[in-house]
Amino acid sequence: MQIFPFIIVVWIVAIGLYGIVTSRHLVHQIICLIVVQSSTYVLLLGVGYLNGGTAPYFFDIPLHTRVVDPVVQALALTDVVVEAAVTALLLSFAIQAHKRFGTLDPQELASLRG
Amino acid sequence: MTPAARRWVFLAGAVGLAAFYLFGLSGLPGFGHYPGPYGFIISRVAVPQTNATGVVSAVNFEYRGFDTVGEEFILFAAAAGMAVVLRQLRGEHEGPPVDEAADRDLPPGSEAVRMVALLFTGPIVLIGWWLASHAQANPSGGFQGGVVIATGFVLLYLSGEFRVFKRLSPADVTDAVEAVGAGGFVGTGLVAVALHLPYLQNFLPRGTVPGAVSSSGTIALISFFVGLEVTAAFIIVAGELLRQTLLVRGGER
Amino acid sequence: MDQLFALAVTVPLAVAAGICAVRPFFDRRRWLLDLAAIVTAASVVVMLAFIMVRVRGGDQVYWFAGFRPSHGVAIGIDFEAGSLSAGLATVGAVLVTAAMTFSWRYFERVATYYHALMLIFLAGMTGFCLTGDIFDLFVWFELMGVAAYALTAYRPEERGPLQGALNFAMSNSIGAYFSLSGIALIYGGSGALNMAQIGAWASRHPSSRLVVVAFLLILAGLLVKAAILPFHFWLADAHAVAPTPVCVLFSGVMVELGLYGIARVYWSMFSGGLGHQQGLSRLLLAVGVATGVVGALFCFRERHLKRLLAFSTISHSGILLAGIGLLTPLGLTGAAVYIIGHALVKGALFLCAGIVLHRLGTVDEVRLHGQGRPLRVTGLVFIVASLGLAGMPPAATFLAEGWFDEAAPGWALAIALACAVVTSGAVLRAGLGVFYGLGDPPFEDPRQAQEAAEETGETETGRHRTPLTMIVPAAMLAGAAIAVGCLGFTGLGTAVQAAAVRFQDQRAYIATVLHGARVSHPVALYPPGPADVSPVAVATGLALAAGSVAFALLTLYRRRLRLPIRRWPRATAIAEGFQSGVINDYVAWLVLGLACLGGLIALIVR
Amino acid sequence: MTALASAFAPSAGLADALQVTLLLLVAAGATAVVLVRARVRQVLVLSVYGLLLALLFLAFQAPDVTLSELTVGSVLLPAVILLTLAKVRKREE
Repeated sequence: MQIFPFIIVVWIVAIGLYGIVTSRHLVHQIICLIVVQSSTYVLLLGVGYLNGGTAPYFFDIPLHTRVVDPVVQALALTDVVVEAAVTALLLSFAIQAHKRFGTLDPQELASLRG
Repeated sequence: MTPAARRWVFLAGAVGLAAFYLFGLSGLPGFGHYPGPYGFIISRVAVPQTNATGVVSAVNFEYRGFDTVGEEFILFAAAAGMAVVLRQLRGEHEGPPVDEAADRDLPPGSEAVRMVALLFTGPIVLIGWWLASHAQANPSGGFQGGVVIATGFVLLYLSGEFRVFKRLSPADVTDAVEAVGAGGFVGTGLVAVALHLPYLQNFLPRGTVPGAVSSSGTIALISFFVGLEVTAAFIIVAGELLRQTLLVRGGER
Repeated sequence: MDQLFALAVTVPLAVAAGICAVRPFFDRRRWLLDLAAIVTAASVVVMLAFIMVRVRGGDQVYWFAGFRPSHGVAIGIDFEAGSLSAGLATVGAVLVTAAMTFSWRYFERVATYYHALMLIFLAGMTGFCLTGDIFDLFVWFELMGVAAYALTAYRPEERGPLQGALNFAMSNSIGAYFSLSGIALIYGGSGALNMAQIGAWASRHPSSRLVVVAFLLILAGLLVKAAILPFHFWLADAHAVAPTPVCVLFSGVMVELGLYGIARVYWSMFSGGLGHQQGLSRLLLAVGVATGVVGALFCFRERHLKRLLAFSTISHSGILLAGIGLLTPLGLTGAAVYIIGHALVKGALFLCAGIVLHRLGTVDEVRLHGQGRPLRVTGLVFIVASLGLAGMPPAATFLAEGWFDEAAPGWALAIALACAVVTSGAVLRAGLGVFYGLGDPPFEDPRQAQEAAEETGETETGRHRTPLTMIVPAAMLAGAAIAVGCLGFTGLGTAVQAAAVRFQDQRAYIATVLHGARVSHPVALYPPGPADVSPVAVATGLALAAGSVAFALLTLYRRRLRLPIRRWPRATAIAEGFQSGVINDYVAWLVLGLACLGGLIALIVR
Repeated sequence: MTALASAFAPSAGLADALQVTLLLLVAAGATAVVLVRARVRQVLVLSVYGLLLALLFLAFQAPDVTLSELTVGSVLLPAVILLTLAKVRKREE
């Protein structure tokens, strides 16, 4: 269990990038970008995990309970917002590109542009 | 490059990079052995210092509140960017919404589906409101609440009531709400500056009961503004895309 | 006064939100909107100038929300301003002010968002320069990125901008996610996000696997932003199509911010932990010089004015990386001075290209040949700025050459100078051809002609004359470059060298941030270097300018002189194969490039 | 080899087993998102992937992130992508 979660992280990055490189459809590429980014959540929460720790909410647990790292969770939250923002913007580019070019194949987009 | 060549270039790089990445990851203390000290200290001091029992919210809105300012403006910039990119261009006009209904990737809107969706909208907005206003205590906060409220609005569309959606969220109002949310957050920090405190320092009295809405100072206030910003931003995002499905270029049909 | 640190970032953000909140109000009061944005940008310049004055004696730290570190552990976010970081932020703010002035009534439609996005971009730049927290750095990096993607696609009626924005956003996002992974990795080891604290931790764990890999991953996003080979492909696509005032910011300061980020990250976090300075320096030098050469070659064969300038930016970025990569105070001094000069002259050049586009409706060097004669002032500014790009005294760029001469190994210097001659020669060729009709137009190239034809006017009205608000900022930027160059005779170089020495002193940085120490560096104690303008710098500058002019004239009169210059269709095909515009290719190269760099760094350090 | 074995052997208890299962599911989910190329189906797979991630984060004791991932990753983004596809498909046909 020492490194296993991090192997999964590498796998997610690799498969996401593979998708972007081989994809012939912009929307699919954007989805693959989401996958690439999702690896960072797993990594962040993975490095902040503490064996036997509980969630960092002291509403009904005593103050000295062993909790997992709250900082990485805050960072992951920021990361989720970034993901949503970038994805939305990219999708709007894709829509507009489709209107202009009539296709969403990156290869065709590049050759149509000249 | 041909697709095959591209794949080889990528595979060569990916194998190397994955090995390199794993090499670095193997240098970590190992899963479940977070070494600290940042998280440990925050977990110890957050409740006494901020009176918020939800430590993640305390980090987001207080210790690392300045990050969140940037984060909100990332969303703000993205919504503004979408409005720019998807603006109505010359030669486009809005088609009537009726004939689009068949186009959606959903079962054709039966009355039952519509009723269920409508029934869900109200409670979802309420849940969102509750989430947005309890940042200091629970796993919640302005961001989650805002997204949930925006999702409620999107549900309105799924129920086929795009006109309701438009009436409830006219563009100028959502724009203004979004700006007020983002500006309110920045402004809360500036109030601290006006009081000769460091930017974003808490300037409201903290109550005595840890976890209560009124007891964690600016955390609840900031969470509220974030909620406004996020709700409006996602409504704008969804609204822009919805409008796109109705936009038709002149002569096309 | 300390509050200026926070205000420099939050005031533009507040104004951006404010103008969006009352958007309908500005519909009939465009001038008020323009004025508000210009005044905000100018006020940021003033604030940053005050900060520069404040930090002359030593770096200063500002803790947000008042969470000061105790026992060497930071729990809040800090801004750390030194002369270099505040100086670069000031350059950025100056360019934003110039660009906002240039775009006075420039865009007819959805103007509010343009102003808001520019102000957000400004805030992102300032935050990126000043922050002392690695995750905060990532946040401002992303904010700058998102605003930049949106600004690139500002004219969605056209085809190019969408393509450019898509490639830009994809490449940069992937780079940014790698950076974030690196941040998570170093956090997993050190449990810290404050750069000084990480630096202290890394120094205690020298050359550990974690440090090496995190270094490269964090660098990934910055290398993409800085358009270093092989991460540079997006730049030409994006810079060529963004609205001209936005290009000024992209080429003038955004690319340089990537380089600044590399320097910041290296010296505040990794210099102690990595060691092996010589090997790393050689690697950075090689990559930088290679980027310089590739950028120069592409620049030379380009005839789309904005793309030409974009490729010259890639070339200069490579040279700058080589300068920073020397990892010595002299190299960093040269790079810092060069960034100032380059930002000003490149800004002026892009604004001139924008005026050409406004007046003549095209940026195709062939079609424009001799057409620019009526634009006398613009032509003059363009030529002056391109001579400045070549490094002709007294433009600020020439100051840098003295430092590079002193610091760089001979082979690298020779290649760098050759690159400078080729790029500025190409820019001069375009200027002399367009504005004075000298020689023959460049070869026809159907693909480039099509690209250039795509770029039609950005403006809708008033094509018959050049408004003052367009030409004045361009002339001011060129003038500022000369003015800064003249400052070089009064000890600017010494001041920058002192700043560079301070920037590279990791121990002093850690003491300042974590322990509130105030470290001052007496300049005289540090390695001897050309304190003021050396004759070598002047001579090199003049030689470079002469070389560029000669090179430009040779290419313009190649037919009449019967020079054996001809087109190489094979080379063209290969070049186009790389610069294909297909994002899949760019990502594949990015991954391969990172893997190679990673392998090399691991070999060097371990 | 022993290092490899210990890397995969859950060391203690049910929590670990749950985390390992979810991690494997997430990896499989990511692979599925990338490999499924049918336009609408890939969005559904993405939504499921978001759900799996949210569950994993719950197992990592991060309810805050779970809530965000659930709302953003498995509802909002898929909905937004569906809208895009609807717009795009209309012109493709």
